[in-house]
Amino acid sequence: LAEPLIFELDRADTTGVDVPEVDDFEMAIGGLARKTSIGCPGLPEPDAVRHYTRLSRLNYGIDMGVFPLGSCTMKHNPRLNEKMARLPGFGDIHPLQPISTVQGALALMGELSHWLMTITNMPAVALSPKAGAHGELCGVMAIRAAHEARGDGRKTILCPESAHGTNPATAAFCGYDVKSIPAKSNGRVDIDALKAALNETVAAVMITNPNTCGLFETEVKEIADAIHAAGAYFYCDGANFNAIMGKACPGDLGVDAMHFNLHKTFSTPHGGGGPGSGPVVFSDALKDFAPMPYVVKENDGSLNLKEWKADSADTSLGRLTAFHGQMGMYVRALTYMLSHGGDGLKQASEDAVLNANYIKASLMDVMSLSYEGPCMHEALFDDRFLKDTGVTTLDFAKAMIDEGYHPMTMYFPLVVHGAMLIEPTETESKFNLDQFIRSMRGLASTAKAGETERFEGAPYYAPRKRLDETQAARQPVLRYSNNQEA
Amino acid sequence: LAEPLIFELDRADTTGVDVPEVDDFEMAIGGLARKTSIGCPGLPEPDAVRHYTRLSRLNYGIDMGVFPLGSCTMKHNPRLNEKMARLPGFGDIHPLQPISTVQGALALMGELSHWLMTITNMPAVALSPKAGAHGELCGVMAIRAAHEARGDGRKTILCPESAHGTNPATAAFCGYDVKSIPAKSNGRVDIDALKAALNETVAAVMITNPNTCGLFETEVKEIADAIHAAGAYFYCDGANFNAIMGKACPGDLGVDAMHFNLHKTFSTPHGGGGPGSGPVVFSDALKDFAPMPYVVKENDGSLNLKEWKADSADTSLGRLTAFHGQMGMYVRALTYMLSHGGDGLKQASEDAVLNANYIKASLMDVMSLSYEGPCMHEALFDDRFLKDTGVTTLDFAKAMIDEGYHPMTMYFPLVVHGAMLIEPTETESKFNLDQFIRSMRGLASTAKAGETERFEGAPYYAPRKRLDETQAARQPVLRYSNNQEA
Amino acid sequence: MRYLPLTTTDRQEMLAKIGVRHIDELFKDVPADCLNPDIDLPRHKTELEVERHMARLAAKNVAAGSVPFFVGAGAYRHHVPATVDHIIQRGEFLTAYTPYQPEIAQGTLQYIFEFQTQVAELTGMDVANASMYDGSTATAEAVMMARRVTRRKKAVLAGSVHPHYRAVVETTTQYTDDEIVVQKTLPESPEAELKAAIDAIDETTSCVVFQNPGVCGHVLDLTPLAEAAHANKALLIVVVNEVFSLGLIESPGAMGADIVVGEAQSIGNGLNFGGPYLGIFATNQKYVRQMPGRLCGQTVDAEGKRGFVLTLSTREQHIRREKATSNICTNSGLCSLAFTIHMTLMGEKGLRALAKLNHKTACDLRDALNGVAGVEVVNQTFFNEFTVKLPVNAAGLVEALAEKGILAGVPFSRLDPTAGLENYLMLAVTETVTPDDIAALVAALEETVK
Amino acid sequence: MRYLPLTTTDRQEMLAKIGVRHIDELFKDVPADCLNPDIDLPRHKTELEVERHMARLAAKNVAAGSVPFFVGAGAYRHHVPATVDHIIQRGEFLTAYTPYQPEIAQGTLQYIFEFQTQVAELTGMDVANASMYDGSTATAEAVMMARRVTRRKKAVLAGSVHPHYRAVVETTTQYTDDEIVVQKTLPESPEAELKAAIDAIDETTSCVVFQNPGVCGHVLDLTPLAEAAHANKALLIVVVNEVFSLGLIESPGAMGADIVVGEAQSIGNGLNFGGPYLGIFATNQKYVRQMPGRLCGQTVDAEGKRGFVLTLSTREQHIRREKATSNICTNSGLCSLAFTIHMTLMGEKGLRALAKLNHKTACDLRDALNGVAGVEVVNQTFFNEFTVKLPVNAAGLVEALAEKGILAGVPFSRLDPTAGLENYLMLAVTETVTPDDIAALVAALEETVK
Repeated sequence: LAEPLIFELDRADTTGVDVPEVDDFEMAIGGLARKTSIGCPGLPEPDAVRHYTRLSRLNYGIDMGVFPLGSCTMKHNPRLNEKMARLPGFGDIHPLQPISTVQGALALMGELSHWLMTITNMPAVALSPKAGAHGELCGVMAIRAAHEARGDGRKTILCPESAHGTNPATAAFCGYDVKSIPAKSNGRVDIDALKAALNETVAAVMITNPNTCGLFETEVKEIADAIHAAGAYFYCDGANFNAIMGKACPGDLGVDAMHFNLHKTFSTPHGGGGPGSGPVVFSDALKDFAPMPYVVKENDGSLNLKEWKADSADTSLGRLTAFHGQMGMYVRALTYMLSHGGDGLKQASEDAVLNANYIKASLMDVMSLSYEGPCMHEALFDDRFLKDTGVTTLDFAKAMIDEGYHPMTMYFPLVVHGAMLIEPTETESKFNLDQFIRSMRGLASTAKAGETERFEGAPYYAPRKRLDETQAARQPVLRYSNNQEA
Repeated sequence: LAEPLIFELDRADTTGVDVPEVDDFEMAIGGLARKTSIGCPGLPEPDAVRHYTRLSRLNYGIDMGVFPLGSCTMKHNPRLNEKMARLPGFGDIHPLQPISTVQGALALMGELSHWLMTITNMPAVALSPKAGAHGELCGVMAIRAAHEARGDGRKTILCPESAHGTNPATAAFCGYDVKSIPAKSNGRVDIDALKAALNETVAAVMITNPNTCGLFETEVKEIADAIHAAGAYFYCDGANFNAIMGKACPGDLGVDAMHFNLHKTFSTPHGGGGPGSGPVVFSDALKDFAPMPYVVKENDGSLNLKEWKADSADTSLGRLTAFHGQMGMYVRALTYMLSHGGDGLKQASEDAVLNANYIKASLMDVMSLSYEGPCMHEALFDDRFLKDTGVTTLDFAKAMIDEGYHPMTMYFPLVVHGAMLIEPTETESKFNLDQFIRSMRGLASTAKAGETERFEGAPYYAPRKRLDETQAARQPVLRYSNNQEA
Repeated sequence: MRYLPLTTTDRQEMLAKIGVRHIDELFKDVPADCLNPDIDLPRHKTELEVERHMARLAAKNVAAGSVPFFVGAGAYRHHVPATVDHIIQRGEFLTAYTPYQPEIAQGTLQYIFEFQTQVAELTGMDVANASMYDGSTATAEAVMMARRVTRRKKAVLAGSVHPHYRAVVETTTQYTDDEIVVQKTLPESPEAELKAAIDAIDETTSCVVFQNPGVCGHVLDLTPLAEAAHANKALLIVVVNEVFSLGLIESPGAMGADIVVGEAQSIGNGLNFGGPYLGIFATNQKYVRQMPGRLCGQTVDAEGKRGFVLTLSTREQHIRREKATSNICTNSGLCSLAFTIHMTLMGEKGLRALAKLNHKTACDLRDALNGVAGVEVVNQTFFNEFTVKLPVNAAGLVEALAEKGILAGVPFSRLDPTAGLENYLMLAVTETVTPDDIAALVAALEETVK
Repeated sequence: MRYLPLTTTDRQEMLAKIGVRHIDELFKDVPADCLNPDIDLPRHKTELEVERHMARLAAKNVAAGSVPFFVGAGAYRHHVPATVDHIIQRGEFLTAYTPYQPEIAQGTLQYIFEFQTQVAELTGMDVANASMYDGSTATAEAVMMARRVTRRKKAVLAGSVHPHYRAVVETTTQYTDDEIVVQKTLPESPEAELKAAIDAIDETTSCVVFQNPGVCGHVLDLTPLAEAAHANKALLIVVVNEVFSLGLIESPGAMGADIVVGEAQSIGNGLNFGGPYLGIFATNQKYVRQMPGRLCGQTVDAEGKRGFVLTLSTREQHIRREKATSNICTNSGLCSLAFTIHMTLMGEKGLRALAKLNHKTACDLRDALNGVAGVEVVNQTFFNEFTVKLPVNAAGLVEALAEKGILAGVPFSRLDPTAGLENYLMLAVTETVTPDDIAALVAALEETVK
């Protein structure tokens, strides 16, 4: 059964909320009462609950099964986090209440900052960026601010080929030219090419480490030294931080700025596309350029928020968002960190890496591994094993849906052909991994046996068959309107 | 994919909770430490969440669609009820805390009592029965206590043929002989037969009103008069009270005792089989026999619980449950009542009856209606329309599953052949009813057209095909054990 | 009204379809003088107004979690993981009916099957049912089942049984054939309670009912009682109303019980002022067909896939009517789901560790109270609850401590004011009690008990 | 660790399968001197311990619902039905990823499509995107979009725009080609703010940004501003940061807006100390391909059934990389779900009624404050928030009232300490404010403002 749109339920005249009657009174809106209709139907509560419950059942989430989406760290989302975020003392406080009435909130932000700085060995953190890409923006702005404070007008940022699309997009957004650095055959940045490209016009190098091939950049310290020697800054994309918590500190590796994705590494929910949260840690070189607001401790021991520049000498890059960032995510992330502890975070990274290597070891004979050697928390395969089968990476991924799994990341990173990036995360048990491996091996041998039917039409057992994305883009229908046919 | 049992996940050595380490200490358990194993696996939280989330998705609930289960009043369960029941002031109080620390709880019980007494026009209520059948037990015990207090050893209870099975079961439990009263061709109690059966050995008559055929007992007042004239009491099974809230008061109809099902009438969730709650209202004649505990108001205005008999003259029938009954359900039911108000409860009954009659009017030409005339909140059909089609009531019901509905009540009441008792409740919209009617008409015509395949194997689109209940009963497997095959 | 989807227009169209002009024509069977009575109840309220009203009532209660808390006596405040409450609120569980349509109720049925297995394992018995209303009603049902099994009438209720449970058994069986012998609680003499129970068994006895840990907290080896019962062909019914104790103390099954009943609220469920709670009922294979309540069994579907159904319903009232085993119709479905999720999270390993921690905390409390002049701990053995003898009336003391913001336990007189045990107080702890809580209690006692 | 399923045995077996003996062999690419650093962080805690820790922090904050509460200025405390929070916590919504696999993400995609339609209808525009981080970042994106559309650089930010939003626009565009002209807030002269904005428009202007209701609460007819902008081929960007106002006041679309952005936290979402919130972004059809952020579109599947997909992703960074429209990657998915559920419950009828009640309550507050000596309400027009001029520093007064347990509003100086508007205070109400709350505020003001 197809679930109708709310607009198709003929409910314009009803509502699912009760409101006390208000007698007429003299309004003070300057005669600007809304005359145009608000074409939004109201569903009585029973119908609304059903509509959204049914919609939810068309979705796949971590709660339903393995979600091995490389580069996205879809780990278990603890319900304790949700419960804590809903404590009235966190969920029901206003960003502009008097500071004296939100001391617990500021203390929480302070604790979260402490954890983030300690686990990276970095001296400063900006909490307010709203998502990973926003964190990148914050980091690159700080870099530009630092150069400008010295009167240095550097104009280029270097990114490896394998970078997330947000990296070049962010660099361009901050007015930089983006130059791409090739990868070596072992999947790492070509350090010679990097050194050759580094000069006094380069403002920064943006590197993801562990990188998007799931590999640790072996020469990261040498890279950092080269960057710094050229007067540039080392921006690290922390999307893959889940592989190295407690195992290695970005601060020890020479990183100047790195964002976290609290929704990847620290278990806050992805929520079907946000809200995320992207705090950024800074080195000493960059910390004076961090954005406002941030928490400061007053002499009397109370906590305060610095919300405005003190004076013209203040080098803060400014304000990135109206209030103080994603408090709801801070609560969840800190809850997660306290639950794990330093010991548990380290164990989590070890288990994430162990799980990925176990998958790699268990599938490398039937799928084509892109790079030799241990991987970090994700294993990268490409489509060579599908050569001449008529099955594409996309087909293979859609067939995974019929096996009860969410597909892995496909066609990313761009440096290998038909990429399949599998990240199990540490919250999968060996039992689950063994089941998953059996399914993947079955699919691989089916493909090689030429049974393409299982792939071409996949998914067969999903709420919808494959959807026509071309039609959607060519003649975009972005909203319901009365005159469209259902 | 079949979901394994938790015992099949090879997880005996893990746990999904963290516990602080306890050093060894001298225990005070008399050397009775448990030596036998506790064969219960512990699942890490991610696996536990998935297991139960997946299991839930094999279920059908009100939140998913129409649930027209006659005699069971499956109405919308508001989430506000759930939220209120979880307020720490209700959910986190102990039944044996000092009375001074639970004044709000006692006040809530007092308010709920007021609503229940007012809407029935009855002078007393016992809240503590744990479910509908427990309420019946309470009511019939009070009746026996009342007779015994007079030294009257009456030994018989009369029930109509159409009664719920719990009615005769309860009567027998209280030591009564049960005598069945036939129904008239219009689906009501045969009052002449009733009068003929009434004599000085009859302790009570148990009647459901509206009855299980979905009909109001037209002659209820005459019946009550006859019962009372014979020195007996009138027990009313209130399972169908949802049809008459605000429309008629049992107290006005001559009822001496009636239980409610808070989980039918007042929207507390059925929860897959409880917990229920079955308060009982009493007439003046029976109120001194009500069970303990109950709320009393002290002279200083504070509330107290009467938990023990004051003296040997105290005629209370005693204590039915360890504590004070289903507080969690009291909160939900009162929340529901306050939300509806007296006006809304009346409207709810009117809409429930309207919805049932609308279904009746819309299906009577294609299905066989058991009784003429308006029905109350449920419409009773029988299987005459399936005669010679080869389709049984059971087949028809299972085919409804494939249409996206929960089947109606089948083979009950026993007074008609192949009964189909449809109760939509007031929380279904006309849109939903029209869809449902279309489906039912489609099924009826398919059956008549001789397309039995759609029925015989039904359900086709459910997590399981029809299950073998005979095998289950013949060789009961009531628990997992290691040596059974999966 | 936010829960009523019909509009005025809908209602008119539907009345027209039905062929009547006014809703009251559908109520024509109601005696005219009784139709549409005047009922004095408030009008409907907005969600916000209802929340305010309920919050005001809730605020008049002292939530257990807001104070040092030592109240037990049949209901225990354990920590329940957030996961449990999340899952039981999923609509597919919360708003489902009793699983009479197994094809679309495998979720409910499978967890019941898992629950039955967990309860059987915990109690050390062969089989368990799908749950009962609560521990007290389960106890009454067990007594009646023993009569059916033994065809004898006399049930002996030991002094160790919770007085409320004894009252429920007496009330429930007052019109049945059962004869109930109630024995005296002896807070300071658990062995004497046991001996009295043994001595009361004779060839007319259907069963002897013993609670372990007893209402005063004592833990006993019930093997001699089982032997005495079995020697007389009577059944031993063991009541457990703190199921966490099964993680530390040998199971009733291993001690020879024939039926184990009890209150399992402790696992997965909150205090809720006494309900809804979770009765458990377990017995051995040979008595299965005499067991009351719902049962879930394994079977296969038409394609041979494993599935689960309610079974042996020929014992139940909706089939047997006046010949039913019991009049019980409902179980505590959602509470049993909460139990099974919490138990699945703990597992044997977690339960054992938590039970040990509970007992350790109780030992700490005992040690602390031993230092308070006038307070005498009477128990040699206990799990997480024990009894103290006071130089004053316990109820008054508890009230005085409540005013200081400490909920200090249950005076025995609250359970039975007629027993003459006014100076006895039962104190319970769980893993939620902190050293600070204990210190606060000790300080308050030292001030109050003079 | 309750979230880590691997056992020691599992780990050993897996290492063996991989062919290494120690986990650190898998970390051999990490420079040896950086591997396994000493990190001084506490060890893992039980769920109970974590709850205690967090509850202690939470208790140090004053929850809005516990006091008379008049704080707004861009975030509003409305009543959210319990249903909303229930549904957004369903695992299928909560734990899903961005719907890049549409076959198993129709739930998310369909609600986004419904959300986009609701936002378009509310704002009176043709189309809306799947949401932005918040109102302030949406405003910055709108300014940059206007540059792309008009190929002009100068953006005029009127005095009515929330100072934090102006700061975010300035920060965000500091390294782009945009030139930002910031105008002065005039709490007592909304018409002058409007005129200043009109006057600033010239042939180099990409857009003029006006907030309505303005930061001080004034409600204006923006038609003249739209005309002035359009006469100069500039775009009018209207900011709405109290979306409930759209239930009472004419839509920006009807007043001629080209882009409407704003903060929609008010519907479905709590205060959360400022985040996560819900940016909305709506425009007209002709600008769709210049719009930032995710978009959901309707299509069909291989069997011709209607379905939904993310579309026009060629604008986005994961395809376009350095040529992307914006670096924005995420939206506020779950917040938009909360919005769409709450909006679906209200519908036009409910929203209009609630908006009217909000305004009525604000009128009641104005009337009450008009009786307080020294307090001067400066607004002629407002929705549910207005500004008062005080004889004293507003920040000090708010602090004094906070000590009395009343959260009295936002001093303008909190938003912009440099504006010289220290004596102005903005007060907001919603349907949650009661007459008792207003009376408490008035009494406290009468005591404090002398």
